[in-house]
Formats: sequence, C-alpha cells, structure tokens
Amino acid sequence: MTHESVTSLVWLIPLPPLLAFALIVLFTNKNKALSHTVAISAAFLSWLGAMIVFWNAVKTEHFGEHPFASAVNWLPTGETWLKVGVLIDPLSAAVLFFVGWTVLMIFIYSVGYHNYGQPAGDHDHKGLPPHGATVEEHGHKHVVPSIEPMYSRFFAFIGLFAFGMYTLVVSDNLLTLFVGWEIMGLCSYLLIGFWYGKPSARNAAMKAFMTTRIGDVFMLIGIAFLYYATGTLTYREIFTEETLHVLATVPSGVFGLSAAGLIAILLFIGTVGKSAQFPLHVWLPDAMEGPTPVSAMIHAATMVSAGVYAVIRMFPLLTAGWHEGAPLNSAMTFVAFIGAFTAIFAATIAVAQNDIKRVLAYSTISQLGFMIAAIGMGAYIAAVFHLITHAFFKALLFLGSGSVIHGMEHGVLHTGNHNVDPQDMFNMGGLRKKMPITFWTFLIGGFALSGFPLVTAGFWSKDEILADAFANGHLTIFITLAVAAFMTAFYTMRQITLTFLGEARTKEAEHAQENKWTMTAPLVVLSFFAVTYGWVGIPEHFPLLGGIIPNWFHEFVGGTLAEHPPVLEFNIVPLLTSLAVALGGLFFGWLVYRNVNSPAEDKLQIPFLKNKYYFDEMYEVIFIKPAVWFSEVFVSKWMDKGFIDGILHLFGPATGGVGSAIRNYFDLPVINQFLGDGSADATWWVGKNLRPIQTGRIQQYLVLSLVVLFVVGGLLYFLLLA
Amino acid sequence: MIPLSWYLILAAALFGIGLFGVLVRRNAVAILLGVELMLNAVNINLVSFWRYGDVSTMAGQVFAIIVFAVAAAEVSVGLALVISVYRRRNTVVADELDLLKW
Amino acid sequence: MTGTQIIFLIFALFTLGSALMVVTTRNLIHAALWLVATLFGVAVIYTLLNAGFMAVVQVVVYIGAIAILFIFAVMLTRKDLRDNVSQMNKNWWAGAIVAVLTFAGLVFTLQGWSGFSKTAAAVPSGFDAISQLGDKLTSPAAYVLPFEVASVLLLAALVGAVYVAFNKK
Amino acid sequence: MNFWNDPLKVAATWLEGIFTGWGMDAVLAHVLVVFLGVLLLITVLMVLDIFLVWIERKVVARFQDRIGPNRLGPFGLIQPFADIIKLIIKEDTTPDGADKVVYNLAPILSMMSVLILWAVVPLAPVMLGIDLNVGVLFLIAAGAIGTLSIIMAGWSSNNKFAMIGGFRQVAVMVAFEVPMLAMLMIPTIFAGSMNMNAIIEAQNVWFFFISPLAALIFLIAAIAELGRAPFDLAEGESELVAGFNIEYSGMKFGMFYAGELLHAFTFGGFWSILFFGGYRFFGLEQVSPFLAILILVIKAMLGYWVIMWVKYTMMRIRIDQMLGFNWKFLTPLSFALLLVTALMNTLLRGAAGWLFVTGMFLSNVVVGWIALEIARSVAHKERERVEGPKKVVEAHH
Repeated sequence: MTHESVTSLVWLIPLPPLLAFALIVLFTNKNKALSHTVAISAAFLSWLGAMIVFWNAVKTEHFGEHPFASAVNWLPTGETWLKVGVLIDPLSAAVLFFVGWTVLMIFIYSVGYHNYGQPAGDHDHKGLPPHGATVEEHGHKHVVPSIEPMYSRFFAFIGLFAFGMYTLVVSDNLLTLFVGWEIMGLCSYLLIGFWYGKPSARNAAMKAFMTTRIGDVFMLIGIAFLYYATGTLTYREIFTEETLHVLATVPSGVFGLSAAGLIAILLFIGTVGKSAQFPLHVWLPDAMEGPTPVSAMIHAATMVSAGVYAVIRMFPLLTAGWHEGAPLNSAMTFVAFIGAFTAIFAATIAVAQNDIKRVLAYSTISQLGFMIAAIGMGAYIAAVFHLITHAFFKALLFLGSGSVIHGMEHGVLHTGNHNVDPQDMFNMGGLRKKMPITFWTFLIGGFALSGFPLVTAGFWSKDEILADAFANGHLTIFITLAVAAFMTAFYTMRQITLTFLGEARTKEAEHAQENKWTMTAPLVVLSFFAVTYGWVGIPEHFPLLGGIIPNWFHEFVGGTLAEHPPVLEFNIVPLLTSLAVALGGLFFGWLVYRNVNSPAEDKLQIPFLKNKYYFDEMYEVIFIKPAVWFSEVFVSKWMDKGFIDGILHLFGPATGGVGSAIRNYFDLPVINQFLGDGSADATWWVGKNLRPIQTGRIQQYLVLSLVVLFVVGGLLYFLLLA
Repeated sequence: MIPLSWYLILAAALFGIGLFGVLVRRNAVAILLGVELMLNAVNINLVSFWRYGDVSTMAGQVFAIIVFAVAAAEVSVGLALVISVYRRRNTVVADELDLLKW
Repeated sequence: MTGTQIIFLIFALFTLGSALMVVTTRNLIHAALWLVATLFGVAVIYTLLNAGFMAVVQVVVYIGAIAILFIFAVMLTRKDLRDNVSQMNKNWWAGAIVAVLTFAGLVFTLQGWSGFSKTAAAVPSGFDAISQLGDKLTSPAAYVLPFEVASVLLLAALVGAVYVAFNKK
Repeated sequence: MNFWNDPLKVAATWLEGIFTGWGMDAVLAHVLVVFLGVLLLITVLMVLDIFLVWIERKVVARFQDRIGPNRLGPFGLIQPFADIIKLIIKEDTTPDGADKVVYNLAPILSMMSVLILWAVVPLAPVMLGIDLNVGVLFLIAAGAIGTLSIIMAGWSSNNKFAMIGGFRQVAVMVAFEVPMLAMLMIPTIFAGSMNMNAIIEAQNVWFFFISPLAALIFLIAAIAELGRAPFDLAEGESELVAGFNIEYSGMKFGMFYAGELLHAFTFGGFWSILFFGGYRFFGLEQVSPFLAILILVIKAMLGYWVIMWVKYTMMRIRIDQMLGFNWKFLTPLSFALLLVTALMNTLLRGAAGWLFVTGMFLSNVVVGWIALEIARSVAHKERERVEGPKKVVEAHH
C-alpha cells in the first residue's frame, strides 16, 4: 500500500464501531445475535485497519520523520482554520497495535461473559445483573446462568467506547483527542452504571463521572491556554523547536512556572483524573461495579491508558527546555512525584483488599503511577513500553478475574446460596483444577505484573523504568518504585494463592466451572502478548540476552521524538533490584498466604489500609458535605428563595398596578369601545346592507362581474381612447 | 381565400354561445359544457393566429396544445367536484348550491 | 366565393348550430352529443387552417376523452336528468344579454384592429408542422417549460380528481 | 405509368377524363371520383366482412373440435348470406322510452368508426386513401368514435343492462387507449414519422423483432379496444345478458356484429402494418401492387387469427381485475417501455443495424422481465394478505 492509501485508511479506523453503535441502537436492538455480530464485525474491521496501518508503519524506514498524517479544514476561526486530522507516528502506531488487539479480545470475551446462548432469566430485570434461569433437563431442574437482559445495549456502548478510543489515538490534535476523551468519559459513566438497578452501580457511575470531570475541566483550561499561546492545537505544529522554545521561556505568572510547564501541568491534571492518579484515584475501585469486560476496557485497554497516552503525547511540552541528563524542571518533578507516590500508595491498599477485582483496580492505579513517574523522569520510551505491556497483561488479568467470577457464579447458581460473594477471594481456593485455562493464563498475567524475570513482558518494561531512574540519579524515585514493585509481586502472589492454590474453601468454589471458548480464547491470545511483547524491547547491553533480538521498540518509538533518546548503559544494580523485588515478593506472597483460610487469619487486614486511607470519607467531609450544604442551604434557601424570589415578588404587585391602570384608563375606553367596537359596528352595518347581493349563485356573480367589466371597459374605452 | 376575420368572428360567436351556456344553464355539468365551448373558441383563435401570423414560430399551436391540457385538467377536476357534490347534496343544480350566500 | 369558403361556411354554421343546441337542449345527454358535433366542426376548422395534427388531437382528446367524461358525469348524476322543465335559470335573459354583449364587444374591438381581415400567406413548401411543433415543445429555447408545467398541472388534476371523487365510505 | 403499376391513379385519371369529357366541372369530377373510390373500398370491405363471418365461425368450430357451417354451399360458404337475409327480414324493433335518434345512430357510428380506419391503411406502396402525416393518431381518433357509439347504444336503449354494458365498455376503451397510444409511439420513434407508409418503409427489420414487448402490449390493448374475449365485458352474457346491444335486433344488431368482426380484422391489419412490415415481404411488394395487397391481407388474416386464437382460448376476466390490470400493470409498463425505448434509441442512434436491433430487443426483454418480477412479488404479497400471514415459527434461544 502506498503512503497515501494508508493515510486514508487511518481515517476509517474509528468509524466501524461508531456505525455499529448507531446500527445497534437504531435497528438491531431486538436481535441479540445480530447485535453482537455487528459489534464484533466492527471491532474486527477496526482491528484489521489498525494492523494494516501498524504493519505499514513498521515497514516504513525512518517512520518518525514520515508519519501518516493528513488534515482537513473544520471550523473557520477568523482568518485561520481549525483543522482536524489524523496522525500515526511511531507512538500512536504502537498504541494502535495494543488497542486493536485488546478491544477485539474484549468484544469477543463479552459474548461469553454475558451468557450468550443461555435462556432468559426467570426473574431478570433490565438494569440488574442476570440471576440465572431454571432449566428442566432429564426430568430434573437445575439453575444455569441466564443471558444479560440488556445484551444489545452493552455492545452498543462498548462500540461507542471503542470509537472514542480509536479517535483519541489517531487524532493529530488536542481537540479531537479531547472529543474522544469525553466520549469515553460518557461511555464509562454509562457502562459503570450499566446495571443501574443497583444503587452502588449508580453511585459509582456518578462518582467516576464527577471525579474525572474535575480533571477534564483543568485539561480544557490547559487546551484553551495552549490555543491562546500558540494559535494551534495540532501536535506537529506545537512541537516545533521555535514554538517550544517560546513556550518554555515565557513565564506564566503562576508559581514561577513557564507557559509550557503550566500547560503541561493543566493537561496532566486531566490525566490524573482519567488515569486515576492520586488524589483523584477514588473513582477507579468503585468502577468495578460495572461488568468485567468494562473493567478491562476502562482499566487496561483504553481509558486509563488514554490518560497516560495524553501525557506521553505532551512529553515535548512537559520537557520543554530540558535535556537528557539535566536536573528535572518543576513540572517534571511534580509529575514524577505524583506518579511515584501513587505507585506506592495504591500498592499498599491493594495488599489489604479481598475483592479480586479491587485488588486489580488498585494494582492498575499503582502501575499507572510507574508510567507517570517514568514520564516525569523523562524516561519516555520506558513509559510507552510499560503502557503497552501493562495494557496486555492487565487486560488479561481483568478478563481472567472475570472468568474466575463467572466460574464462581456458576457454583453459586448450583448451590443456590446467594449469600456467597463470588468476587471475594476468601471464598475461592483450589480453582486451578476447576479452571485450568483461566489458571494458567492468570498465572502468566500475574507473573508479568510482578515482573517475573526474563520471560514476562512486565519484567522488561518495569526493569527499564527502574534502570532509567537509577541511571539518571533519581534515587528517591528508584527506591520508592522498587518498594512498590516488591509489594506488587507480593499482592499478586497473594491473589493467585488465595484464588487458585490450596483447597476449595467453599462449596461454590468446588462447583466452579471452566468457561466457554469465547471467554478463554481471548485469555490465551492476550497471554501470548503478555509474554512475548517484552522481547521486542530487551536492552542491547543486557547480559547474555541483549542483542539476540534487536531492541526494536527503542528504535521505533524513539523515532517519535525529534531528538532520539540515548541508549542507557547497562548497570547491574537495577537489574538485581528488580530480580530481588519480583522473586522476593512472589515468594513472600506464597509463604504468607499458602495457609490463610479466612480474613481473620490475614495479618495485613489493617483497617487503615483496608479502608483505603479513609480517602472516600475524607472527600465526603471536605468536598461533598460542604457542596451539598452550599447548594441546598446557601444557594437554594438563602439566595434563591430568599433574595432573588423576594425581588421577583416585589416586581409582581408593581407590574399589576401599572397594568390595571393602563387597562382601565386607556385600553377599555379608547381601544375597546372606540376603535374595536366602533369598527366592528361599522363593518356589521355595511355587511348587513350589502348582503342581499350575496345570493350564493355563481352565475349571478358572473353576470354581475361581466356587467361591471363592460361598464368599466366601455367607460375607459370611450373616455380614454376616444 | 378566407380572411382572418371569418375565423375570429366564428370564435367570438362560439365564445358568446359558450358564455351564454355558462351563465344560464342550471345543471353544473351543462355549465362545464359551456366552458368547453369557450375553450374551443379560444383554441380556434390561437390556431388561426398561428396560421395567419408567422407560421414557423408555432406559438399558436403550442398554446393550443396547452389549452388542451388545461381543458382536460379542468374537466376532470370539475366533473369530480360535480360528482362529489352530487353524492353529498344529491343535486347538481347550480342554483341550489348556494351555501355561500348570506 | 371559392370552394374552401363554402366548406368553411358550412362547417362554421354546423359548429355554431350544434353549439347552440348544446346550450339550449333540455336533454343533457343530447347536449353532450351536440358538444361532440361541435367539436367535430372545430376539428374541421383546424384542418381548414392547415393544422391537421390539431384536428386529430382535437378528436382524440376532446371526443375520445372529454366528451366521454361528460356523458359519464351526466349518467352518474341522473336524478337531474328531467327534461320536462326548463334547464335555464330565471335570469336567462340577463345571461343572453351579456353573451350578446360579449360577442358584440369582441367583434367591435377586433374590427378596429388593422390585421382584422388579412389573408394568410401560403405555408412554405417542405414545412413540417408536426416536427416543428415537437421541436418547439421540447426545446429549452422555446416552450419546454410551459409544456412541463402543463404536464404537472395534468398530474395534479389527476390526483385531485381521484381524491375529490373518491367515495370515502 | 400503366394500370398494373399504379391502378388507382390510372383508373382515377381515366374516370376523370370520361367525366370531364361529358362536360362536367373538373373539381366536381374529382370529388365524384374520390367518392366512387371510397364507395369501392367500402364495398370491398363489406363483402370481405361477410366472409369474415364465415371464417370466424369456421375457426371457432375448429378450436372447439367442431366442423362449423357446412350445409349451404361448398364448405358452408353461402351460410353468411343466409344469415344476412335472416337479419334483414327480422322485425326491426325500437324499445319504448328509447332515445330514437341516438338509438338508431349508434350502430351506424359503430360501423363508421371501423370503416373510417381504412382511410389511412396503405394497401400497397402506391395505394392508400389519404397519406395522412398523423396516421397513427388517426387510429386512436377513430377508436374514440367507436367508444362514443357504444355509450350511445348503451344509454339510448333505456335498459339497465345495456347501460352497465356501455359503461363498462367505455371504461375499458378509455383505459386501454392509454397503453395503446404509448405503444403506437414506439414504431413512431423507430420510423421518425407518424405516417403509416413511412412506418412500413422503415421496417427493413420488422419492428416486432426490435420491440416484441410493444407488439404484445399493442395486441392486448387492441383486443381490449375490440371488446373481444377475454375482455368482452360489455356483453358479458352471464352477467349482462348481452350488454350494450341487448335491445338491438335485425340488421342493427348485424351492424354491431359485422363492425366487431371487421374491427378485429382491421386491428390484425394494423398490427401487421405497425410491427410486421405491412405489405412488405422480401421485395415482393415491388413486383405488383396487387401482390402487395395480397401480402397485407394475408398478414392481416394472420393477425386476425391470433386475435381469434386468444378469444377462443381465454376465459372472461372480471371488470375490476381488467381495469386494475390496465392501470396498475399495463399502463406503467408501457410508459416504462416507451421511456426505455426512447432512451435506447437516443443511445443507439447511428449504431450498426444489428447492434440497434439486438440492443432494443434486449432492453425489451429486460423491461418485460422486471415487470413480471414486480407483478409476481406484488401478487405474492396479495396472496399472503388474503390467506393470512404465515405461521411464525417461534424463535428459540
């Protein structure tokens, strides 16, 4: 394919999911099979487009200098045009690759997760998770999972979600990026609240929406400031040397930051909301109320990655005026601090969680912290690398946990004891025999997350971050991240041990079952990437392995930046550190939890950690209560009802007085009696006297009109012509 | 040869007769018959003006053709109205259709 | 007086006579049939004017369609087919006066016109009126717009007639 | 110029010479000669008409596995004359309350509408009544008079059956005039003229092979115009006794009857003129005008035979079905065909002859096929509507 045809193909990538959304909402709503066929076909088409684009990008020599880019005029803004366009450079090509794969896998997984092919539930309602259906077979009744009542709706929403993500990735400017960003925000609201019959789901949806909105407002301010400062929102126009230089030197007047720094921080706050970084991390664990494919979608493949992606996009802006090896500028310091803090902060909470999905949620927050910290340190490639490997193995883990929950629900339906929470890890145990595929894939995902040496993708990407931190002398960050990595391995092993190892702790776990191929196949595909994706980025100077496979990733993604980042010298310290933390964490996790059977035996169930440092309660007191008071008491009661209504009530009688005066002294005598009634009387009188002519007989009218014609015509003729 | 005046007088007479029919006939259908006569008178005029004017312009014949179309339209709608009125009022006498009077 | 003039006079009188019968006969069916006769007379007048196409169209459209429609309409409204009472309204004298005045006015106006009694030039040899007519009716430089408007009018009349006459019961 | 090359002109010149030799005015002599020619043509046609009665009866008998008239004269050839004598000596009644003038005028007009058609029929390259440049339209115009005669007969008989028959016939004739007129336009398009002779001269390839669908539609419309089975609703014996001619007896009925037969034969002739080359047959028409007449008569007879074939093998169709068939199927189809033909004619103008013929033929086939498919799907829906929806099989999930 030529460069041009690939570029035009890029335009088409986001469209199929959007069309699928429209089709499902408008037409195929009633037909579940048709709906998921439409949605998956759309995801497949987008995947195909993404792969073609990616492949062509890889093939192109010096792709960083010749990206696929095109733009059209959109809005006239005075003398210039606001342009929209697409841009695939190495960064977005790499992101497109993992987005295409994970989105397609999640779509396929959803078919099984929502029990396609099962009977409709006995008493399922829209807005509530399915409760199972009673089936009679060989004369004896038993309960099987029932199909999701709003099956088509789910596919419509994730279709729209996929559209938002693809739009964000392929767009060449901040405005369309923001459009995709907001579409995803809307979809995450809709999907977290998918089971809107559950109050907890409703609240979680609102929480997610409101929290991310805070970040988005700052981001919009940042975009506006950027447009004000540069007159454009297109990346390639902003990231020119002159523009960056100007931005880096002009002071913004806030905290002594340069314009570039302020804009970067404003945009970064958007990311803090979207990627659930401290202090706006609170929405993400609650978002687990949505169906599991949604969790995977939001927390692995798309939305949170979008946040990191946006920061990576803005890297040149963030690092304007900084060069490799120099001390970090203030914006970078801020970013690095937030990232590192979040990484360790979330990891400590994850240790004390019992819900299988919540552990993963905090783990996600923590891992995103790694990436943010890496960006803050200027380790651009390491951040991208970890973003992609993390997307694969975290999607794998979420889908795997969904598979576990699904298998557990099967057991719950079998025993009929609905008091057992199928998501609580202490209700599980021994699932490796019941669900072998899930177990092995989950193990791969978990080891990748822990950074199990050499074979897993997570090791290579995390190692690169640590190496970067060490090499550039950011020792505080290095230590923080190392501790966080240790805890990551620890809670991951805790999770695996509690879930899969040992013996079944409940009857439900005994009756858990492996799931259908639609759920397990995506797991297998993703676990393949969770292992192999790390191998494309092995550092060249790594002992033994280095250089066997060329460090393609560094070459390729590094081409995004104008200045190719230098290759790090190999250092044994970070390698040993990561080996130690990964293996040590895993070992201790197994050691501590191999015999733990109930929450009471768990030494780490510290209330402070279990309750997430009381952040929710703190926000409740600091923000929500005052806000409610402000709106209900101050605005509504005092301002609105007291002050404004009072003024309005004064207006009422005054206007009434003026009105009645006009009515009595002008309207009634002058308008009504003289003009109104008088003219009516006159008309009536004329009509009464003229009405005998109106016989209703057409022929008489005709005769009359002809007579008039003759008279007038004759008069005119004789008077004027003669 | 026949002078133009003969045709014009014929047309005028036909027009007058048609007008008479329109003005005096009681039956609505008969009134429409009168209208047809008037239209034919017009057509005779048009065609004869064509013949006695510049033959190559064809304007007279073209307008006569259009008058044909108009006549067909007028008759179809007119008769449809008459039939519709007959269904509702059970009469087609024009003098009795005087709901529009005072 | 030439042969053509005799033929003209015969058919003019035939036309006017039948036209008079149309407006005076009490039997409406007869009136419609007299209308057919009148239309025939007019068709002959067209042939005298070298407009053969118009004559044939006159027969096709007027006799083949319009007159038939009239007969239909008369038969469908048969209740008023009494031919024992006068078919004229009581103001017939006024109508007669107006009609005569119209005729007189027309002739009076026309006779003051200079071209009133001019005679026709011979039709140029090789002049094909039909193809000329076709060209003019479909040529954008000539009368295609009126022609198309007329066709739209016919369509509208068609729809309107069906709608009005349709028995909704 | 001798008699065998141009008989009409020679005879006319000869007669005019004789008349003027008697001291007659030249114009008057010309009028007289034309009048005599018309008289001759009409006489020939009337005599032919008598034999048409015999042919019709023989053919219908063969269709119905009978022998037909066989007693009087060889092969029963004298039978029609006996019929005529019977009709003439029957009592000539006029019903009470009938509108006498109209009642008696109707059969005459009926016969006249047929005879007038022959004014434009080219019997041979040099033999035709008038070389009218709107000959094709003349066909419709004469048909209008036939319509008029039937409604006059129906109304004036003072009989409800006759009235209904008249109504029906008029509704049918007015309706089928539309596709017929459209189909007459197709030979006009090919020939570039409405002149009958020009249309025949243009048929180096018979128009039937260029536009078979047009020929078919014209035939259907012609049969409807004739009021023969399957479209003989005006007489519909089972419902209307005998329809519009119920009150007619004796020779007045005979005129309707003869008029119908001659009309059928005439339409056979027009069909052959418009679509089968008229008097042309591989150059034989150039040999002698009499041979040309023979060719035309044979072709007309074949056309007449097709019309009879249809009549005696098809059952009568209900009036609403028939009008529905016309307005909903035949008229749109004929307009579509006319449009396509005009378009193709423009596209293929100047193309090689074989290409023109093939293209036109294929376009006809395509239009006909599409029309049949549409009709089939509509009929299918209608059948479903009447029979009720098919039982929906419960989808099982």
